[in-house]
Amino acid sequence: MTVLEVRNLSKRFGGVFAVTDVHLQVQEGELLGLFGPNGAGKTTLFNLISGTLKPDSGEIFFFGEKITHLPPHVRARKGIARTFQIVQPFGELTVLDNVLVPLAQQELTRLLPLRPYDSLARRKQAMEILELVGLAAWAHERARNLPLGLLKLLEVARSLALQPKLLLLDEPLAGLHLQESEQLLDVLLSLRGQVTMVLVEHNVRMALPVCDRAVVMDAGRVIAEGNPEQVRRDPQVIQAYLGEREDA
Amino acid sequence: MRKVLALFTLVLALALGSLGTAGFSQMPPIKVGVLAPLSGFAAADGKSVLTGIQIAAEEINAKGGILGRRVELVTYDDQADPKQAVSFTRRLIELERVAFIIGGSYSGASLAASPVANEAGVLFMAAYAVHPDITRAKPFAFRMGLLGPVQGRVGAQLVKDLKLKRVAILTIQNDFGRALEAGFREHAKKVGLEVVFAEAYPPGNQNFTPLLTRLRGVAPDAIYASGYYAEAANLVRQARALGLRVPIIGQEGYDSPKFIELAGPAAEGVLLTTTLDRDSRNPEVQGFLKKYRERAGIPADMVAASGFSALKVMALSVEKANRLDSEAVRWALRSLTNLESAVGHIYYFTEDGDPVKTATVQVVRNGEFRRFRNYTDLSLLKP
Amino acid sequence: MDWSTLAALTVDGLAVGSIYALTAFGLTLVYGLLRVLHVAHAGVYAVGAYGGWLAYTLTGNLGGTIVVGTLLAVIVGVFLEWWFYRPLQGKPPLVPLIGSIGLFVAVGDLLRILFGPYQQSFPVLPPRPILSPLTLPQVAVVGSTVLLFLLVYVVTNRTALGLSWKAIAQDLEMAAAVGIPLPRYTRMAFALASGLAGVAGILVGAYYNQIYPSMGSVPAYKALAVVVLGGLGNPWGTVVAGVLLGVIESIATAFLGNQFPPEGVAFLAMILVLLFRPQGLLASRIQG
Amino acid sequence: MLEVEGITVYYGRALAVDNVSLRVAEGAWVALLGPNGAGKTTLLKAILGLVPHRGSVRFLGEELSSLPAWERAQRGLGYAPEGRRIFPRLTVRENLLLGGYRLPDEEKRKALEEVYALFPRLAERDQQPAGTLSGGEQQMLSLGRALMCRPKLLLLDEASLGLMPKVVREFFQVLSRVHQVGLSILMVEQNTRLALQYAEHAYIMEAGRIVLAGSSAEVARHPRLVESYGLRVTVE
Amino acid sequence: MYSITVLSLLCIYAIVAISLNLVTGLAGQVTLGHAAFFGIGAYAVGFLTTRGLPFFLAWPVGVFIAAGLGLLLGGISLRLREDFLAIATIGFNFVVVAAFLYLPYFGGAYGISGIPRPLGNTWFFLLILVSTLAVMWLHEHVRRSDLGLALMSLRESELAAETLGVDVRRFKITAFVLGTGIAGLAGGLYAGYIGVIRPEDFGFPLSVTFLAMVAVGGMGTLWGPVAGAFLLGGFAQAFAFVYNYQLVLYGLLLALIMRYRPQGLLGRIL
Repeated sequence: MTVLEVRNLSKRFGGVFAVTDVHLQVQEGELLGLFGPNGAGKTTLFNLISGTLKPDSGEIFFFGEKITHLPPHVRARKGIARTFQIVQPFGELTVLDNVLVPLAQQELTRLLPLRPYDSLARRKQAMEILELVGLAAWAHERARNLPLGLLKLLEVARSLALQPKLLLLDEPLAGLHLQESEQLLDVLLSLRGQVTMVLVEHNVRMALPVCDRAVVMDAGRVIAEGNPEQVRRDPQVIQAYLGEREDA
Repeated sequence: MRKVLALFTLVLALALGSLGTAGFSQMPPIKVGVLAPLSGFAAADGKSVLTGIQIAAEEINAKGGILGRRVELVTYDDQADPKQAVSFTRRLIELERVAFIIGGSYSGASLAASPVANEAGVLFMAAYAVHPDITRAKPFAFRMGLLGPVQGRVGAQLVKDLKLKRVAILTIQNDFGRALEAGFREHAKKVGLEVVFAEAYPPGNQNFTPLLTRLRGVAPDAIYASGYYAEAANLVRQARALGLRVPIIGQEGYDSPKFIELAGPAAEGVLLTTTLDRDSRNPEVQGFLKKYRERAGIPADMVAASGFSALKVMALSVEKANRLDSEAVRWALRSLTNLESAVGHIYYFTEDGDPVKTATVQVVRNGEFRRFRNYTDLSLLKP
Repeated sequence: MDWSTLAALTVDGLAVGSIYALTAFGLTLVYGLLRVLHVAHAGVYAVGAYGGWLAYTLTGNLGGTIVVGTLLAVIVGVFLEWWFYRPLQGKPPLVPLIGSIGLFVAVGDLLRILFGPYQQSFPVLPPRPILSPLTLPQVAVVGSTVLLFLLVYVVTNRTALGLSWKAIAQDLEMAAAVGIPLPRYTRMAFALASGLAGVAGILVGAYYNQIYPSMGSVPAYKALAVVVLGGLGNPWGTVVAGVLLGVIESIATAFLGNQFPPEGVAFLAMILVLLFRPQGLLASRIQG
Repeated sequence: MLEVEGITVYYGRALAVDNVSLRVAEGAWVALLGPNGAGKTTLLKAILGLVPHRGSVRFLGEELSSLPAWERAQRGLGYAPEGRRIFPRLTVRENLLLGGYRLPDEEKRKALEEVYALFPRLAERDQQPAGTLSGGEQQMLSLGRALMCRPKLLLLDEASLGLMPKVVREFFQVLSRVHQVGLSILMVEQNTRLALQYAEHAYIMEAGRIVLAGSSAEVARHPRLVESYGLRVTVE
Repeated sequence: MYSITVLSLLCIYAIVAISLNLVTGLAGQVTLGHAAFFGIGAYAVGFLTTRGLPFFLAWPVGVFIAAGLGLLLGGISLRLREDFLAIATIGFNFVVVAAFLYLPYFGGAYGISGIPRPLGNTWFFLLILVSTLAVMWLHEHVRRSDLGLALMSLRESELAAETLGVDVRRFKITAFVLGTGIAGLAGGLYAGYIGVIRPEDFGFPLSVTFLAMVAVGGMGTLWGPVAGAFLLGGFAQAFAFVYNYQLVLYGLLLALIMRYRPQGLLGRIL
């Protein structure tokens, strides 16, 4: 079943195309890697899918439903969760409360959601998620006091709390040390099969092998698509990463 | 920072908690509460009124005080703010146990203070605030100044007596201006004046040229313009600069030597209805004018004279009642008749506590306020 | 209404607008560089007026009046930058804003304590007609404003200092990376802003022949409106907005009077501008 | 000429650059390579004093680490940042003049002529607001601005990003010309091939640390280079 | 009675400061026009009670109108951020005060005087006290509820909040409606307390005072705004003995606290 389908999607910033005529399909249960050098348009694509940006043209379907013009919070409630390349923690809130925000979404549709946000059941649910990503020990720390590696885990934990059908991960490994990266990857792998994921990552070496399928973008376009090993040896991909050769 | 907070709380607690106990000598002084806007936008009038009251207190003490006791002023700065006025009134009554209160502030603050004093049965004398409600239906609240509407009527009568007909009104957009305008219009109708132009301007306004330019277009015989001396100075300066030569009639808001200083030559010939008659032969007035100049270094204004008179009248009433009991003093005050004060001849106080008193029209001549004429017609002056 | 009346009103509006422009220019300059709303600027304006008045009453010298007033304003302004605004860089904008309002209150009240609460006359510019409908104060105010802004124009558009200010306003980090010493230059911006405010204070005092401790109150918020109308942080937009506001106020008051609440209408206009043209009414045509 | 010792940068609690040391010899061209998020940009900013950091930055024998950014720039560090960061509402000329901020007027005029000689396109757009230039022109302006102060060392961050291949090549050629005149260069570059072709030395950064250093030829041959991007060297 | 008088006012201030904290402290929307809503509540009570309506009927009307206009300002806030929002709210304050002054029936420059006090002094004080406690309780209840969590999340990061299913627009408006409604409630009490209201009593300077209370006390907490309200509201009473220097000290206090303790006396944020 197709979870997400993107058709002819384009977005310009002041005349410069950030995303050009992109087609993309994500199948249920898969872990799709989205790669490409700096400035390829991956984050822009994510912003378009999660709704924080509006496309200039093209369409987005989620489980066959057209969501191109829905606001971000509605998409989130439909099951599209995302993390951010530059982490966006609720800094003054505790780690636990960070996770409780998405858990409250059911209540938040009421006119005045005045029930306590940290009901026992919900705390339990949140703690389970924190256990899952390995943040349980930090539950009562203010988010701004966490190191980057843990904040990235927190982003994942928060997204999971939405019980998403599609999880968009924007460079979760960027800026992390090897050990932190491995920890995070382990978490993501443990979710495999339960959640459909799209992973944008610069760290091709670590991320590519774990993907079911990979898409490579360069300069706003999709330039390659296939299984990891194909992509990894694709000369066009290597060229995109290392830059053009003088003699080319 | 927490220490600062703690210290502050302590200060506040002391102020709130320590109910002042006064009895320490055989003849304790009589405490008189004074509320005046000593800081903020009305600070100039606050300073004047306080100086006036201080002169009155010195004068009284020099003559042996009230009932043989010294007068001691307890002054609080209400910043012309009703909120502060309410708290300070209570404080004067309860903590300071003052015998009575002189309200030296504007209408807003006085309106908030007078019900509090009235409720507590403490006499409250508004020195110059014009709002009718300050005294209305409050047996313990009195006023020294002319009511706004009365003064407005006097203004209209003056226009009539100058044999002018077409008059333009410029009103300051606050209770003071509105009260004057109401009185003026009422009496103007009665005596057959024609109001050919009416506009309001916000307090603190400095540029009158646009309004005056249009006013000039209707060619009135006179301009009745309310306001305080700071606005008034600009108003007459700009009117004269625009070539408007018709009489300008102001009121007690103009009554300050500062008006003449600020307006300069343009002040010449401006008429104003007020209560401080500089040419009065009454020693009370002349004595005050002299003392004020000595003390403050500048000539007195109506506000200072009102404060001065307010305390003098209160002192007189206490002496007459021969005790400090508010009820008794109130009746003594009500029974005062034909009293010479620094701000006019007071015929009597009405049931509401407002004075029925003479109004004077002053004119600026050679850089000084001079008497133009006095109004003593009771039908005009009764509230 | 005839043409000569309209001309008279325009001249009057130009004089008032000039003063708005002089005061608001500094506010917008400071906002552009430090992103703070410098409400205490109106206090600096009052300090300038008092400095000038003091010099005038002591010496009776017109030149000295302007020099002393301006200098005093500059000293106060630069002190505030050094002591208050610079250390608070990077804090939420609310923090310097609240503190700035506190400073404004304190400065005004300090003037009252030092010089008394009364209006003081400042008879430097007697309202003599020069050439109908022009009067001496109008000519003096508009003239000195034009002169000052010519000077400011030269500084901002012909000197490295002005260029550096623009660079700092557009990209603080890059400005530092090309070697512009930020603290020194923002301090100089404060000096210029405060100097202009000081002159504005003196001109207002002379124009209306009165100065008083709370004279900054009206400019304090009016300048905010001017700054927004001109496009927050856009100096020349602010100048145009200030002058325009003066002229419109003058003509509108003459024709419509105060039947409508003038401030209410002005601020309603400001909200609409913010909602639909947050870059300011004039932002597209006038480059900062 | 530039010796960086033990630079460590934290963003809040996040460690972005971890105890990095590198050196740029007089007249050298050094490339700083590695995947995104490795901390290259942060390292450049630390050298310039644009982010608070620990460790020492010695330039021409002088310790800069306690100086604010503008004073470091005045010591002769030219900087063309990532994303160009030209002043968009200023004209081309004004942008360049700001670059030559610390020079006396005479020198400044000369430097301007030199930059215009180097980039004739910029000379044509002298009075145009910089925001209206094309991407390639903006990059030239950014470089030109950095050259205006007659720097002894040029710090370049992702200069070829988002440019068309032809423009990228032109850009490197211009760079090589100014390098030959005696300018030292430290560049962060994603176009690894070109960078290694032009630079003499290279450092590879990963996750805030230097993982490989050497001459460009060595680095280019080293499998770690391609691997650092997670790719595999293909046999061609 | 003096203590009760002062405490009544301080409690009313505390209610306003807490209500402002809901908007600015919890939801992060800086507003400098809060006095307008305080004034709306006061004018509703003043207008209706002087025409014979009992206080306890007029009071909720004021709350309702204030909240309704809060809805409008909330709508405006969706389009504006930071400094622009703050300036727009200043404008809003001026517009409302102008409306008090110019609309007929509101007494114009006279304002409304002789507003009856609904209860005896002591009972009225108790009403104020109970209201204060109720609003404090409400503040804490909101802070600990889903609503509070949503408000804090949008304060911390609008971007993250909306991608986690928080309808940022709706909750911004909710914050404004709640905050302005409570300000209206305080205004109603104030009208009964003071007995006389005039347009200029609810001007921009009062808005500044309210925001200063929240900032000086410490944003986002309960006790911060309360402490700020007591400190700034009680300042004139506590320093009455140096009346000539009271105002300059007040101004300096604001500046010094912001300069040397920008997070406020009891605040932790920043």
